[in-house]
Amino acid sequence: MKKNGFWSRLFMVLVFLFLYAPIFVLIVFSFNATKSRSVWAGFSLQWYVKLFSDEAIMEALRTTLLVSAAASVVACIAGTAAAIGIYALKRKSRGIVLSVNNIPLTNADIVTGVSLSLLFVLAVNAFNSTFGTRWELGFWTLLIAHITFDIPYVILSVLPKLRQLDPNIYEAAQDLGATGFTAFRKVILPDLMPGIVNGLLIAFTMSIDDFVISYFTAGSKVSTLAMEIYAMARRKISPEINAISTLLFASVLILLILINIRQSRQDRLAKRQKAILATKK
Amino acid sequence: MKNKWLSVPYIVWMAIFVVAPLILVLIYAFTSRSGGFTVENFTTMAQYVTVFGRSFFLALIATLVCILLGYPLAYYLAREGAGMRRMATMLIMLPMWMNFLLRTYSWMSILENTGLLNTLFQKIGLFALINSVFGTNIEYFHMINTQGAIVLGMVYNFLPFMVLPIYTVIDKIDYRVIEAAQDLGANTRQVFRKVIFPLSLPGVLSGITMVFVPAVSTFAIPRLLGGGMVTMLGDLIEAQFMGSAYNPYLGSAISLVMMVVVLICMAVMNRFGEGEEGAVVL
Amino acid sequence: MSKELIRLQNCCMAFDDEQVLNNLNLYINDKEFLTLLGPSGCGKTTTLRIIGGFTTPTSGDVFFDGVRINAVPPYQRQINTVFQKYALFPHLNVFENIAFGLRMKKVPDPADPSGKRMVKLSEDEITRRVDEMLEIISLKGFENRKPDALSGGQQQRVAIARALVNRPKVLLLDEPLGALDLKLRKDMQMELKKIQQQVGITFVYVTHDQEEALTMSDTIVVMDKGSIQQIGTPEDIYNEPKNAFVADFIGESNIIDGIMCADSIVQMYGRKFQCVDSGFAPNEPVDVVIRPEDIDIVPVEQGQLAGTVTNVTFKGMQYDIIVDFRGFKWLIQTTDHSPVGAKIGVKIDPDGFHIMKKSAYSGKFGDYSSYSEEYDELSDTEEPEDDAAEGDSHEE
Amino acid sequence: MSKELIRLQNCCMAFDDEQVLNNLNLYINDKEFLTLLGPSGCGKTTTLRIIGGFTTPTSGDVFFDGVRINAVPPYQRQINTVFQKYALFPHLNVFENIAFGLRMKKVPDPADPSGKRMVKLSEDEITRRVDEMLEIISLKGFENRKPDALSGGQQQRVAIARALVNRPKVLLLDEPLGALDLKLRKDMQMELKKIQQQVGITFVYVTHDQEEALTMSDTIVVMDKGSIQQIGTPEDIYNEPKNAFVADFIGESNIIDGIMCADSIVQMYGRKFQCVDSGFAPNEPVDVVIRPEDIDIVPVEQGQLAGTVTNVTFKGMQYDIIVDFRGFKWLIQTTDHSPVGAKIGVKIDPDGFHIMKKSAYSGKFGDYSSYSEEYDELSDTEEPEDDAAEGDSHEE
Amino acid sequence: GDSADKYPNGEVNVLNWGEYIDEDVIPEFEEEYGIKVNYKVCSDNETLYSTLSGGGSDYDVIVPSDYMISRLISEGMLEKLDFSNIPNFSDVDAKFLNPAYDATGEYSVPYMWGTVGIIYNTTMVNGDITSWSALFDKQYAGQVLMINNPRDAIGVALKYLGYSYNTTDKSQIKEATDLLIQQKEDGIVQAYVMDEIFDKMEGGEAAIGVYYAGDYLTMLENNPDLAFVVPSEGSNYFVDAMCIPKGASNKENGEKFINFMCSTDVGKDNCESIGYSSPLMSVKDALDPEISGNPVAYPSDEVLASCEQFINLPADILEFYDSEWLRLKV
Ligand SMILES: Nc1ncnc2c1ncn2[C@@H]1O[C@H](COP(=O)(O)OP(=O)(O)OP(=O)(O)O)[C@@H](O)[C@H]1O
Ligand SMILES: Nc1ncnc2c1ncn2[C@@H]1O[C@H](COP(=O)(O)OP(=O)(O)OP(=O)(O)O)[C@@H](O)[C@H]1O
Ligand SMILES: [Mg+2]
Ligand SMILES: [Mg+2]
Repeated sequence: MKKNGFWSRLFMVLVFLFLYAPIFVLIVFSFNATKSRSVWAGFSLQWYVKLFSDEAIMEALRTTLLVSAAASVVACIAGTAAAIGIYALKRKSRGIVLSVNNIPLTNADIVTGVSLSLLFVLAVNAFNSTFGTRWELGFWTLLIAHITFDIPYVILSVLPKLRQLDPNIYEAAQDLGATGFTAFRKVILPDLMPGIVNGLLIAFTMSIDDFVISYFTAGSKVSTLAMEIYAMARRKISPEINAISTLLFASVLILLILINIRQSRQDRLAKRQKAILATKK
Repeated sequence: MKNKWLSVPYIVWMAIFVVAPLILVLIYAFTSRSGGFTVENFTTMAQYVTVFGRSFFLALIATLVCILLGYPLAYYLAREGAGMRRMATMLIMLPMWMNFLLRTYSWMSILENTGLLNTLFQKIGLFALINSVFGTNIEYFHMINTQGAIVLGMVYNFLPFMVLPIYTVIDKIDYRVIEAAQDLGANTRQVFRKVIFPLSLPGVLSGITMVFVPAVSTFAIPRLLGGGMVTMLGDLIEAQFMGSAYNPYLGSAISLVMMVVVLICMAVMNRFGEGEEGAVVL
Repeated sequence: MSKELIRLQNCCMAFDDEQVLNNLNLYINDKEFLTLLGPSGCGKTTTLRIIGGFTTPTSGDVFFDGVRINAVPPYQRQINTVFQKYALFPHLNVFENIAFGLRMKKVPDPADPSGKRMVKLSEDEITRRVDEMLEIISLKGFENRKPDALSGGQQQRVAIARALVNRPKVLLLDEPLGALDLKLRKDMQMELKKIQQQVGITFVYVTHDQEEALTMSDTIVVMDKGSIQQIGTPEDIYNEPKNAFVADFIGESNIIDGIMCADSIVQMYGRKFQCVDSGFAPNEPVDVVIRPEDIDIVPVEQGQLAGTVTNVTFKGMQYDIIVDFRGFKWLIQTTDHSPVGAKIGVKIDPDGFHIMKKSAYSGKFGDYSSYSEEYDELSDTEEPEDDAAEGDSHEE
Repeated sequence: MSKELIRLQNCCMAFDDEQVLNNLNLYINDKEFLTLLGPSGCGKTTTLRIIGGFTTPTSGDVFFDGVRINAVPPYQRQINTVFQKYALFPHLNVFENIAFGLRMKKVPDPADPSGKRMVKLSEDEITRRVDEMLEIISLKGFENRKPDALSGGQQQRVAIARALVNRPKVLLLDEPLGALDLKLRKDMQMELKKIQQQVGITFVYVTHDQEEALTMSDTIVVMDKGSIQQIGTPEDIYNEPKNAFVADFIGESNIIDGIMCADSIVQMYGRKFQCVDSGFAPNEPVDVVIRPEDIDIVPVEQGQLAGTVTNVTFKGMQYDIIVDFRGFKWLIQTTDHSPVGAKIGVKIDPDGFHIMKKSAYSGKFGDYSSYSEEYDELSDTEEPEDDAAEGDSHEE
Repeated sequence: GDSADKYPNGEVNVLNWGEYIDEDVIPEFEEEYGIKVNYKVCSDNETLYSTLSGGGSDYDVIVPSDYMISRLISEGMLEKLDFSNIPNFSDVDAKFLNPAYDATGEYSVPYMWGTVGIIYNTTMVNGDITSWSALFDKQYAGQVLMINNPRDAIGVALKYLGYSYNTTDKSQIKEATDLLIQQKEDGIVQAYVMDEIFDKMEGGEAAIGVYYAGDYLTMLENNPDLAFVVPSEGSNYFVDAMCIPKGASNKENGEKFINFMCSTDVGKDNCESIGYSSPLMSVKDALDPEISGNPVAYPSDEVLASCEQFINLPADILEFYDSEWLRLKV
C-alpha cells in the first residue's frame, strides 16, 4: 500500500485532536486554582493535595481499583480455563456456548445492568427472607457483575491463541516426560500468556471504564469512581476528580510508553537476528 | 489437552448470570405492578414511540459519523509504519482510561455558551465578524443541550470501537492480495473498492454493532450534553429502575423491546452485509 | 541389530467409523533404522502415535522389550518423538528446549544408599548433557536463540537434540524433513543417518518421500490405506515389489500386463521374454514391472522391441525418454540423448523384469501403463508433452 | 522464440544499505520459458517484482518491447503474476477471482467507429473467457467455491488461470509449486509446461529447485547473492557450469583442483587427463568438475585412477558410491553395486571433465571436495558413513 | 480488624441530598460515637423512592422532603422513631411540629427548610424579576433553567396560572403542562436541571433559574451578581426531615445520628455551610445575625404565608403527573 500523503496525515491529526481535546481540557483544569472548569485562574496543585484527604473519592478509587483488579484477575483465570474447555468442545456445542458468551458483549450495557440488578435484588430478598439475614447489593454483586462482563473478553482473546497453538507441543512435553498438568503449566500456559495478558488488560480497562453496569448493580453502600463522577456531575465535578483521573491517565500512559519502547526494542532485536540468519544462509 | 469439563463451570456461570437475568427481564416485562400477567407494559409503551424513534435515529447518525471518521482513520493507520501504527493504536485505546463520564463532562466545558469554544471564537473575533457581515447580534453558538451535542458525545465516546475492529481487519489483509489486484489491472481506487473495502467489511460490521448498541441505549450522554431536553431510551429505562418513575416492569418491557429491535437491526445488517459483499463483486 | 524391541500385534485403529489401521503386525529390532513409507493419509502418523503412546489402538497390543505397554502414558515410555513440524517450545530458547526432558527427569539420589529417594538432575549435569547435544548438532553458540530465530534446518536439529538428550531407546521421527527445501533435506538425511549410527539407537522414521526412505533405511515398511503392503530392505522393495502399488510408489516404473508361460518366461504384447522369476502357475496372468533405468536403448535391429521416441526431457543426470511401442508408452531413463522421432530398439536384461502376482492394485498404477484405451486419448493431443501429463492418469 | 521482449539493463536494487541486486543484465525473449534459479535470498523474487512493476530498481532500466517502463505501474503492464502463495482474493469465489482482471479491463468500443471510446468487457465475453480458463485448468464445477475451500493444487491452478485469462504477454511465476508436495509438484510441472506451450506466452519462472528448473525451462538463469552466475539452456548449465557454485547448485558434483597443462590436457593429483576444453593459459589453475554419473567403474587395471569403496548407498535407480583415492573422496553414481572395501578403478571419458576458471567460489563448493585437510578430519571417524556427512562441510 | 477497633459501635448508613451537609461533621460524629458513617447522596425524592422500593439497599437515615415523607408513611416504609434517643428534638421550633406530612409527628425530625424561587443574574436580565412570568418571557430564550422534576416544574406553572401546588384537578395540571410545553417549544428553556444549576448559574451560562433559596446563598458566594426572589404569585415552601426507613439495620445508631444533627453546633455548621434554614431555634439564635436576618434564608411570615407545602397526592394524580411530565419530556 502507498504511504500516507499530507491530507490523510492531517485528517489523522484532526481526529486525534478531537479525541484528545476534552482530555487535554480536563488535565489543564485539574491544575486550575479555582473550581471553575472554563475559566483559568492560575496554576495550583491544590486539587492534588485535597484529593488525598477526600474520603469519598479515595474510597471510590479504592473500590474501583479493587473491583477492577479482582474482577479482571478472576475473569482471567476463569476465562482461560473456560476457553480451554470451550476449545475442546464439539463444533456445535462450541458454537452455542460462544454465542451465549457474546451476549454480554453485544447487549446494551443498560440491559445487562438492569437484568443483573433484577436478579440480584430477587436473590438477595429471597435469601434474606429465608435466612433472616440483612444482605444487600454491594461489593459482591458489583464484583460478580464485573466478572460476568469481563470473562467474554478474556475468552475472546485466549481462544485465538489456542487455535494457533501447535497441537503437538503438548504431546511433545508429555513425550519428554512431563505429566499432564506439568506439560500444561510449562508449555501451554506460556504460549497462551500473550493472549491471557491481553485479555487481562482489556478486562481491566473495561472494568475501569464501566459505569452503567456498576450503577445498576452496586447497591447503595459502595460506589465506583464512575458512579461518584455521575453523582457529582449533577452539580459540579470537583477538580479533585480531574486530578485523580489525570494521575490514573498519566500512569497508564507511562506504562504503555514503557511497554511500547520495550516492544520496539524486542522487534529490532528479532529483526537483527533474522537478518543474521538470512546472511548466514 | 481435551479438557471439556473445564467449560462446565463457565457454562453454569453464564446460565446464572447471563441467561437467567435475561429471562427475568422477559418475565418482568409481562408482569403487572400487582404481580399478575399483563401485556399492558407493552401497550403503554405506545407513548414512547417518539423516544424509540429518536434514539434509533440519533444512534444511527452517530454510527454513520463514526464510520465516516473511523474508516479513513483505520485505513490510513494501517498504511503507516510499524512504530507509528503501534503508537496510534495505543492512542486510540488510551482515552478509555479516563472515565467516559468525565470526558463527556469535559465536552460541556467546551461546548457551553460561555464555554471554551465560544470563548475562543469570541477571542478571535469570529462573532464580531459574523455580526458585522450579517448584521446579526450573535454572542455565542448554541451547541450544548442539543441533539447535535448528544450525537457528538456518542461519536466521541464510541469512535474507538469503530476504528479498532476496522483497523484490525485492514491490517490483516495480505499485501500480496493487493499487489495481485494491481497486477490484474486495478488502479488504486479500484483496489480499494474491489479488494480492500470488501475484505474490511467484517470489521465495519462489528464496528457498527459496537457503536450502535451502546449509542442507542446510552443515558449518561443525553443527560450531560442534552441538558434533560432530549429523552432517550436509556433515560427511559434508567428512570424506570433508578429514577422518578420507578416501575421495573415497564423498564423491563422497554429493555426487551429495545433488545429485540436491536437484534433485528443487526440481523438485517448482517444479511445486508453479506449481500453487500456480493454486490461489491458485481 | 537382531533383538526385537517393539512389536505391534494385530493393531487396529478406527476414528469414528473410519478404519485407519487394519490389523497391523510389525516388529522393530533394536538399533534398526525402520522407515514407514506411504502416501498421505495411509496411517503412518497414527502408527507412530501408537508407538509413542499418544493414542491407544482400538484393538491389538503394543509390546516394548516384551512388556505390553498399551496403557503406559507417553511420559513413562523410553521413547521420544521428533514431531512433523518440530513442535519446539516457542517460549523457550534452544538450551531450555533441549533441557526440557532432563528437567522432568528424576533419578535415584546418589547420596541415598537405599537408592529409593528420587531427585532431579543437577544443574551441572543438565548443562553438561545439553552442551554435549549442542556439539553433536553443531549448534554451539545458539543456546539463547528462540526457535523462531532459527532456520528450518536448525530447528529440525534442535528437535532431534531435544529428543536424543533423554537417551531414549527409540526415537520416532514423523516426516522430520518434510518442511525443508531439497538441498537442505539431502544434507539433513546424511546427518540424521550419521547421528543414528553415532548414538546407536532405534529410529522409526516416517516419510512419504521414496528416495529418502531408500537412502536412509535398514528396513522399509510400505503402507497404503492402513495396511502394510511390503516390508523389506530398500533393495528388496525396489527390486522385488510385491504389487503394482509398491512398484509405482517406489521409483518410477513401467507396469505391463503379462502372462507367465513357464518359469523364467514371461509373455507381453504377445511376445515371450526371458526373465529370472519363477514359481507361478502356467499361464498365470501377472504384472510385469520394468524400471526405466533397466531398459537399454540399442539400434533397432538389436532390440527386443522397436519403438519411436515421442518426448525427451533433460533431467541433469539422465534423460527421461518416452518411447511409443505401437501405442504403448514406456518411460526410459538413460544418460544418452535420443532425438524425438528417432526409431530405436530396446533391450532388457532378464533381471530387469520383475514379475508380480496380480493384486487389487493391478492396472491402477504405473507411470506408463499399458492400456490401449489410453492410447486413444493420447492420440488426440498434439503436444508431445501432453503424453507425459496425461499418461499420469492413474491419479484419478 | 527469438524476439527480445524484456530487458533488464544494469539493474541494481538496495534495501536500506543492503545491496540485493548487483548490476543485473538480463534479456528475455518472446514465448520463452525462462527460469530464475538460486538459493533462498539470492534476489529472485526481487527481480520478478521489478519486472512486474511492484518495485522500481534503485538504478538501471527495465525495457518492455523496447520501451522503458521503469515508471509504469503494475496495472498498466501487460504482465501478470502468479504469486508465491497464490494471493487469491479470499472474498471472491473461483469465478470472480478469475474474472477480476477482465472486469478491470477496458477495450475500445466496437460500436464506436473512431475506436476511441473505451468500454468494459461485456458480461458474456467475461463468462466465456472465464469458462475457457476453467476448462484449461480442469476446474469446471468449482466456480462458486471460495479459495479456502480448495486444495493447494487447485488454488494454484486458479492463481494461474486468474493471470492467464488476461492474455498477458508475460507471466511471472514466483515459486508457484513451492507449497505443494512432491507428487503433486511433479504433476503440476508438466501441466504448467503444457499450458505455456498451449497459450504460447513468455513465462518467467522462479524456483530454488534445480530439478524443476532443468525439467521445465528453455533458459535457466542461475543467481547467487544478487548476481547472475550463468545463463544458458538446461544442458549448458548442467554440462558446462561456469563456476563451482553453479556446478554444485545444479546436481551433485566432484570438484577438483587442477591445472590446464595445454589445450585438452588437464592435470589433477599430479596426473594428466585427456579432456575436451581449451582456451586456457598454459598451466592455469582451474576447477575440474566431474559429474558422479560420468564416472565409470572398471577393473583396477583398466582405470585411470584406483581407489577403495568406502560407502555405498542404494538410491533405487542407482547406487551412490563413495570412493577414496588416497584421501580424496569422490562420489560416483552407477547402477552396478560394488561392495564396501572393494578396490576399483575409475574411467572418465574426455567429455566427462568440465573445466572452469577459478572463481570466488573455488574451493567452497562441491559435494565431495578435494582438500586434504579434510582427509585428516575424516580419518578420525570410524564410521564410513561419516565421510559422506562430513564431506558436506561446505555448509558452514 | 482495623475498622472494628476504630468504630466499636458499628455503622450507620445515611442517604442525603448532594452538598446538603457540612462535610466536617461526619468525622466529628464518627469520632464522638465510634460509629462508622456510610454517607451517600442521591439526586431527588423520586430516585430516593425507587432506591428504597427496589430493595437491596439498606439505609438507616434518609432525608426525604415533606410530600415524599407522607407517601412513605402511607406506604408503610418508615419506622417510628424512639424520641428518647433524640433529646435534641426539643429544640425544634414549634411551627415545625406535627406538620401536615407527618400529622402524628412520630416519623420525622425536620432537618432543613426553605423556599423555592427564581434565581437570576442581574447582569443578564432587565430590571428586577418579581413574577413567575419571567420564566415564560421569550426575551430570555435559551436562558432559562427549569427544575428537573415533575412536581416542582409543573407546580411552578400551576402557581403562575393561579392554581394550587396541590391541585387534584387534572385539567389544571394539563393546562400547566401545556404551558411548559409551549415554553420548551419557544426555546426559552436552556435545560432541565437539578444540581447542575449551581455550575450554570455561577458561570453565567444561564440568566434565570428555578431553585431553592438555600442553594442560592451558596451560589451567591461564587457569583455576587445573582439575586433571588420568591415570586409574588407565591411559591413552594418545603421541609426536609430525617427519617428511618422500615427495617433499617442500625436504627439506634440512626437515632444517635439524628440527635447529633440536631445539636446546636452541628446545626449551625450545616446552616453556614449549605445556606438552608434550620428549624432549630438555638441554631437560628446562634447564627450570625446577617444570616438569620436575611429574608432569603428566613423569609417574613408574610412571604411564608403565600407559600404552599407539598402534600402527598392520590396515586392516580401522581401517575397523571408522571404521564404529563413524560408528555413534556418526550
Ligand atoms: N484424530 C483423528 N480423528 C479422525 N480421523 C483421523 C484422526 N487422525 C487421523 N485421522 C485419519 O486417519 C487417517 C490416517 O491418518 P495419518 O495421520 O496416520 O496419516 P499419515 O499417513 O500420517 O498421512 P500424512 O502423510 O498426510 O501425514 C487419515 O485418513 C486421517 O484423516
Ligand atoms: N522489502 C524488503 N526490505 C528489506 N529487505 C528485503 C526486502 N525484500 C527483500 N529483501 C531482501 O532482499 C534479499 C533478496 O530477497 P528475495 O525475496 O528477492 O529473495 P529470493 O531469491 O526470492 O528468496 P526466496 O527463495 O527465499 O524467496 C533478501 O536478503 C531479503 O532479505
Ligand atoms: Mg502424518
Ligand atoms: Mg522469493
